[in-house]
Amino acid sequence: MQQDTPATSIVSLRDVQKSFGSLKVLDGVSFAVERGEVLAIIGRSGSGKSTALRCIDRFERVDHGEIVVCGHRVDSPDVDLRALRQDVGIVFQSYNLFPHLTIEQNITLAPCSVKRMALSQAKELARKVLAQVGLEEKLHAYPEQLSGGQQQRAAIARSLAMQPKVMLFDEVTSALDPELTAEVQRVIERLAAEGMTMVMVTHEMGFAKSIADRIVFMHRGKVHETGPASILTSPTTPELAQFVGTGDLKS
Amino acid sequence: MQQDTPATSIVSLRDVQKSFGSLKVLDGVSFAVERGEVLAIIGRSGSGKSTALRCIDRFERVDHGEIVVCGHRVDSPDVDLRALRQDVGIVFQSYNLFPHLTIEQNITLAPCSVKRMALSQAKELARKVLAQVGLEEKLHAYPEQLSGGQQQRAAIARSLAMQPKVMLFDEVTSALDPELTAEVQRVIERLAAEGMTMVMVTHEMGFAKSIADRIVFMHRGKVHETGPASILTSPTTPELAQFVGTGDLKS
Amino acid sequence: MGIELDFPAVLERWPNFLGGAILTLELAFFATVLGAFLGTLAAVGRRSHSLLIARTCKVYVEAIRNTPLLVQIFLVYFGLASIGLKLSAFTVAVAALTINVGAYTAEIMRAGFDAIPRGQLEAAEGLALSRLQIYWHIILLPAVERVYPALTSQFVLLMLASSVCSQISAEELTAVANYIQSDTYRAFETYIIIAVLYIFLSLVMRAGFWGLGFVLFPRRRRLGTPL
Amino acid sequence: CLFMLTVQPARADLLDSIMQAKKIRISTDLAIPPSGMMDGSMKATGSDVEVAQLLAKDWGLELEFIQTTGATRIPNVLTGKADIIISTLSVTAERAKVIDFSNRYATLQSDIGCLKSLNVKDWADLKDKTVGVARGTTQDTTLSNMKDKELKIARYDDDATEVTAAVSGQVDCVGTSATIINQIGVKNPARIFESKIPLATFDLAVGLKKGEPRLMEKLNGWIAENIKNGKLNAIYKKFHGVELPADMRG
Amino acid sequence: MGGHLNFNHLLFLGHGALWTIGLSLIALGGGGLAGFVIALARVSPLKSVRLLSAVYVQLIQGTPLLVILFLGYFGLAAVGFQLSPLAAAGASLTLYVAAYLGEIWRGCIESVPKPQWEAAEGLALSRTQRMMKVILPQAIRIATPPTVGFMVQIIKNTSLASVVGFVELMRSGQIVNNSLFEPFAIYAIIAVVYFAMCYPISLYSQRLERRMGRGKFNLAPA
Ligand SMILES: Nc1ncnc2c1ncn2[C@@H]1O[C@H](COP(=O)(O)OP(=O)(O)OP(=O)(O)O)[C@@H](O)[C@H]1O
Ligand SMILES: Nc1ncnc2c1ncn2[C@@H]1O[C@H](COP(=O)(O)OP(=O)(O)OP(=O)(O)O)[C@@H](O)[C@H]1O
Ligand SMILES: [Mg+2]
Ligand SMILES: [Mg+2]
Repeated sequence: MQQDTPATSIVSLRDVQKSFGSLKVLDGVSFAVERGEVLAIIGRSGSGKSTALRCIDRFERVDHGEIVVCGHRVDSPDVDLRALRQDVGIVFQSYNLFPHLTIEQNITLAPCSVKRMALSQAKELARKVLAQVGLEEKLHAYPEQLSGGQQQRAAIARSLAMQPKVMLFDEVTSALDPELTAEVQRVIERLAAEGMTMVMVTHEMGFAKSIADRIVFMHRGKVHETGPASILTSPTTPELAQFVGTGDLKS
Repeated sequence: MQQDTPATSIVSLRDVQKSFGSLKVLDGVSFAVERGEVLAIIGRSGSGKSTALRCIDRFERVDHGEIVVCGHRVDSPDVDLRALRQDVGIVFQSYNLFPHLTIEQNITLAPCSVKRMALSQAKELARKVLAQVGLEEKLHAYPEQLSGGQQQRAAIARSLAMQPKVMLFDEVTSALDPELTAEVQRVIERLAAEGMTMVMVTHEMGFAKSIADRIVFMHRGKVHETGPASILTSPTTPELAQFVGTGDLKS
Repeated sequence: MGIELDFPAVLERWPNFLGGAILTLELAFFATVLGAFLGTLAAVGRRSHSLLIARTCKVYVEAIRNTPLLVQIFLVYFGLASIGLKLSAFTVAVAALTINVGAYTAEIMRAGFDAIPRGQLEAAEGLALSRLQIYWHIILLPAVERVYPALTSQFVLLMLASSVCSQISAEELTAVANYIQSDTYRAFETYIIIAVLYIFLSLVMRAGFWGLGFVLFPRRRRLGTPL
Repeated sequence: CLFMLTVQPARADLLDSIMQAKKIRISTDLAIPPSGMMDGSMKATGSDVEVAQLLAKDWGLELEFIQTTGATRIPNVLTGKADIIISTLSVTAERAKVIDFSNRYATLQSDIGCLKSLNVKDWADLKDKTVGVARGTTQDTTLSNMKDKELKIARYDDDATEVTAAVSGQVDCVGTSATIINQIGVKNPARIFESKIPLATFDLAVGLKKGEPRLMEKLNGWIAENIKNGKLNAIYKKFHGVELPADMRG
Repeated sequence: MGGHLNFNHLLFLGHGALWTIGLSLIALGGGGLAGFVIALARVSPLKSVRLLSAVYVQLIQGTPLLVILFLGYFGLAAVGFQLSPLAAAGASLTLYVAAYLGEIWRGCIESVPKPQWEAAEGLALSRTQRMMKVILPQAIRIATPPTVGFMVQIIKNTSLASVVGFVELMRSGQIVNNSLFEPFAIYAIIAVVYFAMCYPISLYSQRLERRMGRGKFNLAPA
């Protein structure tokens, strides 16, 4: 277990604890993400990966510990939530596009409402971010008219439109079949290449290996092992060894 | 593309066509299943696998072509539906146990109502089929008290209780996590070993490979390639190659 | 000699029937618009973080839903007069109907709100939208679309129920019918005619709501699928 | 007329069946004081109630009140659910097309009554004032036909609601019987009403289904007799506080 | 005419309340049975039956109960069927309640997930068996909360039976008011009595809904 939270981090967690009722889900989690870094969180189901990610964007309140994101003290009760969320983009497994709005409206909604951007400018932006995820032609489609992979890419575009400083992804490909998964992964790879800071929870070991600068392996609410992507091939703890072993078995 | 529908088949489709509105979902599908054979249908999402399976049990009516199942002319408008369905057992992805009945009641319902079996005899039968799927102890549980894998096994037991001549499975494991998937697969393997005739739609290539006597690869509503399980490792069409190739990428 | 049904003798009063039908529609229209507004507010109020607001809204909804409309109308009409507030029968009728249908709307809208998946709200929060913006952009329209059939039926029922406004001198369809039938003593003819008129009015309202839905839900118009 | 439908249930002479049953069913609205109402112990009382009781006693019949509302008084006798109506029916030519009326057994003096403090002397003073009436009554019809007077009329379902409106202050003028106008002040001493303009005098009669000449004849005989012996006048005076016109006092 | 609110008045109101309860029970009993038939007809495999029942529902739901009661009582008498007020009110309320309950229950039947129908079909159960053994038992669970909720509407709507001569709670209140002229006090009492009858039922239905974990709402003929 390492603890590295230098002052230059864009996201840093220090000794974060969180319980649901009597269940301790996060039990002293610490890690940090540098600007431009891609961090992958892996671990068994129920190990607290999603909870850790949700704490970063304050969808859950922590019981103890310190979280600083782009200068916002997320653990403090009076953090400015809306300012925080302008700096952080989050994408969930279940897309959560707004079904009653077209893709364009999905994307322009937040820039217009939150940043008071002019509609024409927002539409321009929508075109740009959709191009980034390769979906220009779906501007006027409704979410249900898209395949799962397209919906997920649109959801990423929607987050991008707020020009966040850091993006959080929670198993964004696990509802997709292999072909669509590849689509979405290509988009994320491109973002990484463009220098976006990202934290992603993922089950796809191959993807984590190929894209992450650093891996955080969670086990029973703790950061059990952390290091560069190479730890996946040469794990130092038996738990990680078993985990990646299981991962191999699955395929 | 091969067309083999010998007279001894227990299930045979010949040039089956089916459209939903303007969408042609099955475009001249032909294949046959021998007694005791295990056939796996694979193919991309939307290629018509489920529709083909549902046509066999007459949940969909075909537009054109001939389907004969255990001697029933399924394509004819006046096929005896209830007789057909006594010969065919079908299990869906979403278990579909009746939530208001215990597992035992779920199983005895059809034998008692349809075959007029005595209740005591049906209960004996329920015990037997539950043992076959390894769930004896859950006789008096309600479906919601079981895990997904157990529910799926109970659903298989329910079908078995009607002593069908052929069983149809539609992606029965795809709602399950790997551990539960293995459970259900073991049950199906045992059925295969006992000589049950089966048609299964599946996404699990490894499973198809290990259990199927023959593979049908569907592509755009057509049987694109068919042959023994070995075609999965040495496909002859580029589409199948790409399909199993993508599958490999996933792992 | 039995009963003679002489429809022409009653039908010659068609201008009165027409006037009554129009007033009924006007009552229904204003109460629908205002009630939809009030009910939505109450539904939002019931989800408020402030216990006081949430409780108040709940008491309002329960008090109204568990007492008859006629009693409510009397209490408003005579109650207001007792404290010296003299409003026209039409105003009082609209107010009472609004209060009544508002409670039912609140209950329906609450169900609609509850049907919005949590993920939608989290996605909206993640985009830094404010609470009000989330209600307005994310919750309201899908919620309304989901419960639209129930809302439609509720407002049609309101139109039918508006007949009790005759009691406080609003000259709607039932009032006109009562007037005509006591003037002519031809009760059967009159009641049959208003039955037909009410059925017609309810069809008109349903058509109206159908048309409104067409405007409100562009996604459904284009794709034809419910949410 | 082309749209005229006739439905004819088989039936015998009404008078015979009443006498045979030894029971008369009289349709009376018990929510229009002082003609039909409930007293403090919730027993039916009122001028119409006593007239009905007198009739039943004189004819040696058991009396059954058929509870009715203003709207169902007439359908009750048309469909044979009641034998006759004694329920402040005023006679008009229009109504006589549907049911038969006996000779009058009482009259009803109607006035425009207003808040005492209100300065109303003639019709012109009523402009811009709202006059409350019971819907469909002869007062209502009379006022509604005075198109030239530019009246504002508020119609309530019955006299009682109209009085309630006057008592509670929703209206300051009413068009109804003098008796009721005086009652308003009794209910709310802060709002004393008095008769300001005489409206009309209506004849009240017993209503019965058309085509019953024998019953009609017997009713008229009974009415004549009880006018002569002064009983009807006594009942009227008891509840309305005034006497019937001179020729009906016996 | 006159006097003050006394015990007799309250007794009279109580008597009216009893009639309200009695009429409600009749309406629920008759309407429940007929509504069941309507619900089945609405999901019948025969198009003509579906259509006919849909027309019935539309007609009844488009007509005020007052008019139905009037035509049921006097209209039937006019064509030669003499019904007692109780029979007429019972019949009219039954017709009325059946249309609403039938619609509510149809919704419940249809909300049993489609795969359940298919699973039952796949087990070779006949249509009747599917309905009786698989669909209805599940639909009844879904239907209980809205049905209980609808009872509140029935209780309130029986007030219209005064048109056929019933002195139920609302009418008895009017009669008392017409001899006392204290509308505010009397209608407040009436409101409280109705509330006392209805609220426990509302509460119970809400509890049922919560137990079933769904935010159902009941349609209310106001
Ligand atoms: N809102 C909640 N209330 C109660 N328990 C919760 C809640 N959210 C999560 N949990 C529990 O916390 C534990 C960790 O959940 P979490 O979602 O963080 O796991 P995870 O690592 O993301 O797993 P998965 O890979 O299955 O998504 C689980 O046991 C879960 O049941
Ligand atoms: N009832 C229906 N009405 C209209 N279209 C349908 C219907 N059922 C299936 N389809 C369409 O038919 C096509 C084939 O569907 P089918 O379910 O057979 O595919 P599949 O091969 O089973 O795919 P998957 O692997 O996703 O289950 C799809 O495009 C689907 O949208
Ligand atoms: Mg998770
Ligand atoms: Mg499928």
